[in-house]
Amino acid sequence: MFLINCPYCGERDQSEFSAGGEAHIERPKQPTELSDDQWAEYLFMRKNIKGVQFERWNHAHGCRKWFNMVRDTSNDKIHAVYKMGEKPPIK
Amino acid sequence: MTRNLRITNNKFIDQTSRISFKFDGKTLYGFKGDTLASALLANNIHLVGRSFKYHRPRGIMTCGSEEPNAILQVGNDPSMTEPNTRATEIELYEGLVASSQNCWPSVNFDMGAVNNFFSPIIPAAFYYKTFMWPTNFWKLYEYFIRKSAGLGKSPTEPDKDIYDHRYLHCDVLVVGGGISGIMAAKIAAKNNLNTVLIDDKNVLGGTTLFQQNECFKINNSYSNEWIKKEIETLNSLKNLTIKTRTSLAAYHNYNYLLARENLTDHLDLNEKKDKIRQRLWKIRAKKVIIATGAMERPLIFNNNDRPGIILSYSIKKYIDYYGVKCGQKISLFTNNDSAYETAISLSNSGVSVNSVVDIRDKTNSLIVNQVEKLGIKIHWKSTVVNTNGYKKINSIEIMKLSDDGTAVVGKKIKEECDCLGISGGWTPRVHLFTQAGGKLKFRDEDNVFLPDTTELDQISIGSCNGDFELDNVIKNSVNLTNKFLKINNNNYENLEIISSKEIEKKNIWLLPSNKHLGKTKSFLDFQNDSTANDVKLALREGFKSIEHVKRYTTTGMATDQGKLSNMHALGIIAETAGVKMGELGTTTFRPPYTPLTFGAIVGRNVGEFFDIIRKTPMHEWHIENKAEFENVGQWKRAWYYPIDNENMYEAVQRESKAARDSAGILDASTLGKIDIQGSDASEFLNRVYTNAWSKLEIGKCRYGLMLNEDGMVYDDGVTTRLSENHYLMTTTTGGAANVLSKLEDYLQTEWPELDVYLTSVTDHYGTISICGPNSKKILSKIIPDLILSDKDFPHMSFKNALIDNINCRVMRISFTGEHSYEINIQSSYAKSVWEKCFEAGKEFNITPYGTETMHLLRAEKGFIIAGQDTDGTMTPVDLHMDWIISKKKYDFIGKRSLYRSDTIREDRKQLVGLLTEDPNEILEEGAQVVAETNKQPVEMLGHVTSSYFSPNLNKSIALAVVKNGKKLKGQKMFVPMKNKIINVTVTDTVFLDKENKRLNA
Amino acid sequence: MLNFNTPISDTKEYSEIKISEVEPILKINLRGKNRDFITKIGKELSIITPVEPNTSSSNEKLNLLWLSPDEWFLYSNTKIDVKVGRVLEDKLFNEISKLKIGSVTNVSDHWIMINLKGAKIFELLSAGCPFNFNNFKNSKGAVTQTLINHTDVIIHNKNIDDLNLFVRRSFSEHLWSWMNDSARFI
Amino acid sequence: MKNKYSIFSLIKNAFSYHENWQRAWRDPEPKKEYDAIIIGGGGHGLATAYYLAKKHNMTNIAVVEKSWIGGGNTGRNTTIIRSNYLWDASAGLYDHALKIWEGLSQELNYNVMFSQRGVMNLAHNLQDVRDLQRRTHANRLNGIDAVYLNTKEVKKFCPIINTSPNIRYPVLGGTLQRRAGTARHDAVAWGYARGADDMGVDIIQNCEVKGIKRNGDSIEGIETTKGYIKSKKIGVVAAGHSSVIANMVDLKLPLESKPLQALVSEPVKPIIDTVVMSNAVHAYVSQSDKGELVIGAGTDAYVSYTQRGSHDVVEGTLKAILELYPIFSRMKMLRQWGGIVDICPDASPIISKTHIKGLYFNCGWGTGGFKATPGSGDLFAHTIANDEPHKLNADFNINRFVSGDLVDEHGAAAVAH
Repeated sequence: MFLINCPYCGERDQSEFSAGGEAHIERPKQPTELSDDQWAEYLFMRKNIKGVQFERWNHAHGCRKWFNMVRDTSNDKIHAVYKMGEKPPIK
Repeated sequence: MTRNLRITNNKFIDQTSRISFKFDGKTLYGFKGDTLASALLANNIHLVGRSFKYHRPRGIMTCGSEEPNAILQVGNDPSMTEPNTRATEIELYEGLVASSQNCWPSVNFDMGAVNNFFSPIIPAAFYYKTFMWPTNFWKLYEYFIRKSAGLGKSPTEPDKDIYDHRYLHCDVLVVGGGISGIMAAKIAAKNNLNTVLIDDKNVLGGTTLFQQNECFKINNSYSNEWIKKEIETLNSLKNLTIKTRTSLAAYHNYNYLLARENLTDHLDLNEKKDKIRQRLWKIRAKKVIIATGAMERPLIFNNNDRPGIILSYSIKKYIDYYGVKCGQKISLFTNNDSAYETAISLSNSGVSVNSVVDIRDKTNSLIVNQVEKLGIKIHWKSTVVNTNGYKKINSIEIMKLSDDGTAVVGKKIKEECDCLGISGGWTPRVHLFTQAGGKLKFRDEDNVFLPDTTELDQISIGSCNGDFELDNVIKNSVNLTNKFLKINNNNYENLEIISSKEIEKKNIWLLPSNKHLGKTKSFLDFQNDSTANDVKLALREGFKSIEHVKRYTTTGMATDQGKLSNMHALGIIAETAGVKMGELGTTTFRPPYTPLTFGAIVGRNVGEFFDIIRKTPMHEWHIENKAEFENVGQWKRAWYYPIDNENMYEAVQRESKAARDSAGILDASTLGKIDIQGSDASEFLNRVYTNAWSKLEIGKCRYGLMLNEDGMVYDDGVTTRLSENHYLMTTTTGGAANVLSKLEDYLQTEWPELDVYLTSVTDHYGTISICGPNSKKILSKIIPDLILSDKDFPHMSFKNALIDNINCRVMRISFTGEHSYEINIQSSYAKSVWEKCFEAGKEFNITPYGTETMHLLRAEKGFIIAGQDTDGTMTPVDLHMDWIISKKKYDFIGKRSLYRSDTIREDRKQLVGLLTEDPNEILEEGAQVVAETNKQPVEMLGHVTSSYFSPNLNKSIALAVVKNGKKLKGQKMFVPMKNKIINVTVTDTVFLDKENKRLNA
Repeated sequence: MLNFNTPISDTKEYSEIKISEVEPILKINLRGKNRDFITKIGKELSIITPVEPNTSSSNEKLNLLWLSPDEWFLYSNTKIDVKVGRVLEDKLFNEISKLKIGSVTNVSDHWIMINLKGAKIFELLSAGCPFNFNNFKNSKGAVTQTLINHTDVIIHNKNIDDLNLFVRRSFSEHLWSWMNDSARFI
Repeated sequence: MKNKYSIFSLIKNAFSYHENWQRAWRDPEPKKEYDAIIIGGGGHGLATAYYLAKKHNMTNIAVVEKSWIGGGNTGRNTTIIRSNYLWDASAGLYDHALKIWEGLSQELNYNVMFSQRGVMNLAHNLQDVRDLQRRTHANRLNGIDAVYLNTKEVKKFCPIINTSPNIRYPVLGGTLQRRAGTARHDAVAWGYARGADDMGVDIIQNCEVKGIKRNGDSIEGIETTKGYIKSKKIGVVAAGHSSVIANMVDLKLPLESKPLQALVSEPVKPIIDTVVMSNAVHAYVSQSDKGELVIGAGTDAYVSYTQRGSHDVVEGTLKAILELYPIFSRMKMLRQWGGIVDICPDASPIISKTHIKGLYFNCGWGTGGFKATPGSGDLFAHTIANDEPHKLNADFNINRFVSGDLVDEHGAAAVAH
């Protein structure tokens, strides 16, 4: 069970959170202008990185805020958390 | 009781309180403080089980959780019996009943032992090479294999015991209450750290507790006396919590640990009742100190598995702690100094030690000299090449080792004995360290894997960190703890320690014998019966990876999870393959450290607490009125209300008819309700629903369909505009939580510019739906001041109202096609209003209906239920709901997906109605629809999603999704059942009141 | 008159634990993002809006709990007459929601309030709650939202060994029986 | 040719103390070039190599495995085999596999212990009932032996299930496929490896792929820890690590790799002789020949390559087990572990060409790949050999995520199996 530092509420048990997949995949502003391929890229295609990944989490059973997390998927180590709209603190 | 096996001057066992217990049907006696194993040994019982494969007689071999042989069935009540329990871990209690496993008819005469005779043709993994002929006979072979496999027996009735969970947060968790753990816990607690110390035994102190030997002294006291004083001082530390009988089961990432506390297993049978049996502690520790000690290794030589062959240090514990002699004429066989401690203890207790067989060249350590002084014979540079005795060892055969240790030389000496203590050195218990992801390093000098690097805030101290000698254990434990906790003041300065030093080290993983290797049986994994030869066979056949060898030979996969066998297996692999052990690595240690009952893992989440039960404000009323309930998510919803002896069909027919003939009433409180406020509320709805919202007038309601981004229908419901910037959205019962979190997600991440706030009010309101031609009259009785004319209060509109001065919202919306109203009122008053509706509706025979009738009524009107008529593959177009897709809106969730090459196909599966040729024939939901009957295999065009007998139309009706369904209207199709084919006609989805006249009736 | 019904309306006592449902009090959910909103609430309620996470502020009548950076939970200390409550709710709604600076939603019946008193209440909670109460315990006014036995709750530390716990109404009976069952073993 | 395994060969070898057994497979160094390379030495990869050699005469091929063969999901799954899938495409694929399973031990001369003890899926709510009935009807019309059982029949088939109407989610019915069952996972990998090796396939262990060399839109070879190996055709069967390989050629796949956990109890005498799966209460259980209860837990919701999952998932699973089998409360968990499963959005696999010539992917099996092993290998071999899918895997192409023509098996796969 991870110990996740919610950027709003502080350290909490993983059971209070839900995972939301890869971060920084912005919903296209003009979906109708995309090809089927481009739309599929947004909808389904994922980097699924082994290593440092940027991803979305929600403090679902706490403040209900979404935030971003930098986590190494090869050892589950959380390097940083940051609020939605903020720039990642790590490259 | 065999008196002479028990010594009397023992401090740990209360020899005044005698306990009776049963083993294999025989009543025996032990004392308070005994384990089942020590009590059995005191009764001179060694043979307690049969091995897994060859059914060889096996005896108690250890005194702890690594015991491979003495695993017993405890208890004979079918609900309370427990298989595979280690005799070495069970504290004796009055009324204990235990029996041997895996033997028939008895452990003394076991028919399965015939396998031992066949052992030459059943080497490791033989089963992959045979049982393939005749082709279909595997089932039969397997039947017998299964019967002979397995160990104990599962209970056959539900457990009566209670289990529990507790979360615990601490600064420092110390695992292991031996000398290192005690010192570490004391340092931590004294320095104001919130500290927890756990140990799996019933007392703290570890092996030091019974180490009374001239060679091991601290500040001029015996080490056992010193540790006793230390333990006493712990009790006064206010920051320290001590948990004994608590075994660390799993060490997960982020210093999340699970520990099982045994609360009643040691109590007398009649004291166990109504107490929590085991508690699982879920511990979150800032820092973890592992002080789990080391395990003694066996030695691997021919016939090393006979009853009476016991690890040397266990013999010491049995004599020094339990006061039990494992034998009267004991021989010892070792490759290190620790067996000499045993020799001294035995000798001090008056047990004669035949000799010590030591594979090393003569050595002169303090403790060896002491043994020599006692006049005990030592066979230097020698090995045991064989043992004799079928059910109990009676002699050993000793030979000299060659200089390189690979062969034996000279004459064989036979030595009679009734017990052989063996010691192959020590293995640090690094299991927890590696469970937590720590990496190990190998120390060549004494062949041990030691903790190296870790990502977590943890250290290992004491012998689990490779310190085996008293002075090193103390000094290094203190230093490491201080450094780890960043503490400067040393609490253990100037200790004067006497500790015997081991000078000579030597190790041979597989000891040579005078026989051909193929003729010997040198066991590695005692429980699974895998031998050194098995490992060598695996290597010969190309199984090179240690994981392959483990799986091929099953070494290390028994209930002790290889605690005793792993190191030797690795050693033999490395030796045979010519690789260094450090490069070979180890197999993965997986949780739990010792087997953990399902009960403890689940805690009290059983029975009524298996899952949350959600209830509506009217729940009690439904119960009083004999409703049957349906589970919808976690909700209990009234399903139907049988009267007298009605079955579901009859009740639903009656309810459906009443709702259309006069008035029906439904508890709709479970629908999700989301309060939406903010200046961009309309724009927000435009984006989440397929249809347009900006022009919805205040006071009006609108049906909305919500899609996933993949264009498939996700949820639906009616949303009401309460004021300019204020809406109330309803969702499906099952979708409520997901819809709210999805909407929050879009607001927070994709559209943060929108000024919109969402608040769940699902539980705030009770929702009462009244439908039917008399619903208006009933409502007017409840809220007389409300003008209910179609002009003032038309379909799809809402009014604020007061019922007895309590605010409520009345929506005129309909899911049945009838004239109907939905009253939303604060939950505290909902039951009262519900009852008022009955009073008012009495004259109209108002009939409560449940979810089943609701489903039937809406099906008559062709309204879909998301999740039943859709399955995540249906677009609104597929549902004939093109009308709800705004053509003007630039975008909404899922819009783009509706224009992909597959979603614009015109022959997709589409929602249709089906009528059976025989109006009394009700289709089965889930039945498939086909166009042809004489083809095999036949193309399945779709399936029935909803099907009922409609009492209002007096015929069976069904909804289905069918390929190209829109174009098939009027066509004959077939629904093939197991025994017959049902003829159907494709129709429109609306069966009743196509003109919607009833809405305003 | 309509009858008032709550799912629990009971008090139970165990060794050093007393649990009881407290009813009926006013509860309002407040949401807003900007300064205007924060100062407005403070003014309307004569209470300081807590902006520090996991905290609350209280006056004689009301408690205002931080739930998230844009969400607060208001509840009254005592039973408030329906009419008086409505006046307060309307006032807030008119001053906040109508003026487009946030939202005001009555959630009085969405939540059930359970009061826990006694020296062992945190042991009771720890039987099903992963939250670390070590510091929370000692800080008066602390607030947390977490899970107890898989159920969402808001916990407000009123005083030493005295806290108010809010659980959604439809879940409340289940949590109540779980708490009673757990309390037997504390 | 390898020596045949049988009871006679066991007796014969007993006389020489089993010292003369042949190696099950060689341990070759990689050649400079192969006609095809399979990345991933799990069951699917080894089966692919086996069928390439056996049915398509491609024997100059290699399987490269970064660790030891069969050590990934092959050796970590709960070995359930069934074919009672909803959609025609899935039913076709899995039943193709099931038919091969039925003769696999003899075909490979390696006892994979395929045990047709039946798989039962339980329904706990009305929608479950509808879904399972729908599946049963579809199965019947597809020629798959599934029957629907009412609660009484469920109890009769597996008497230890708690079918009381008073439990939280009572058993309302179930489906049973009798031809379904379990097999010995390690033996499948080893049997295929031995068979493939016998036909000349090089199985190269401890050989990690570090890069893929391509020339424009064609594949040229792979960089490995054992050097560069040339090949014009590369089949990737790397399960949880599929995306890692795909990223080497800048290919994004519709996959997420998530932890899936499983556990076994201590062994006991036979107590449950079928496989029971439950969607709604999220538990499935069978008993191995050794006597251990084999219990599958669910996946976690986040991407992880650690082969570890969260404890809550294990707790949730055992909670469900005790709800359905309260007699197991005193049974003990002996061992738990995790695997990395690559999951497609529609819970169906990909067996497909890619836009890069000579690069093929077999992935996305999620929680249910083991059962497909022989069929998957056979069809993937066909796809690689002919550069064209077989009709049974045509629907499982990558392009379906663009067109929207998904094979949505969430109903069947909502519970990990």
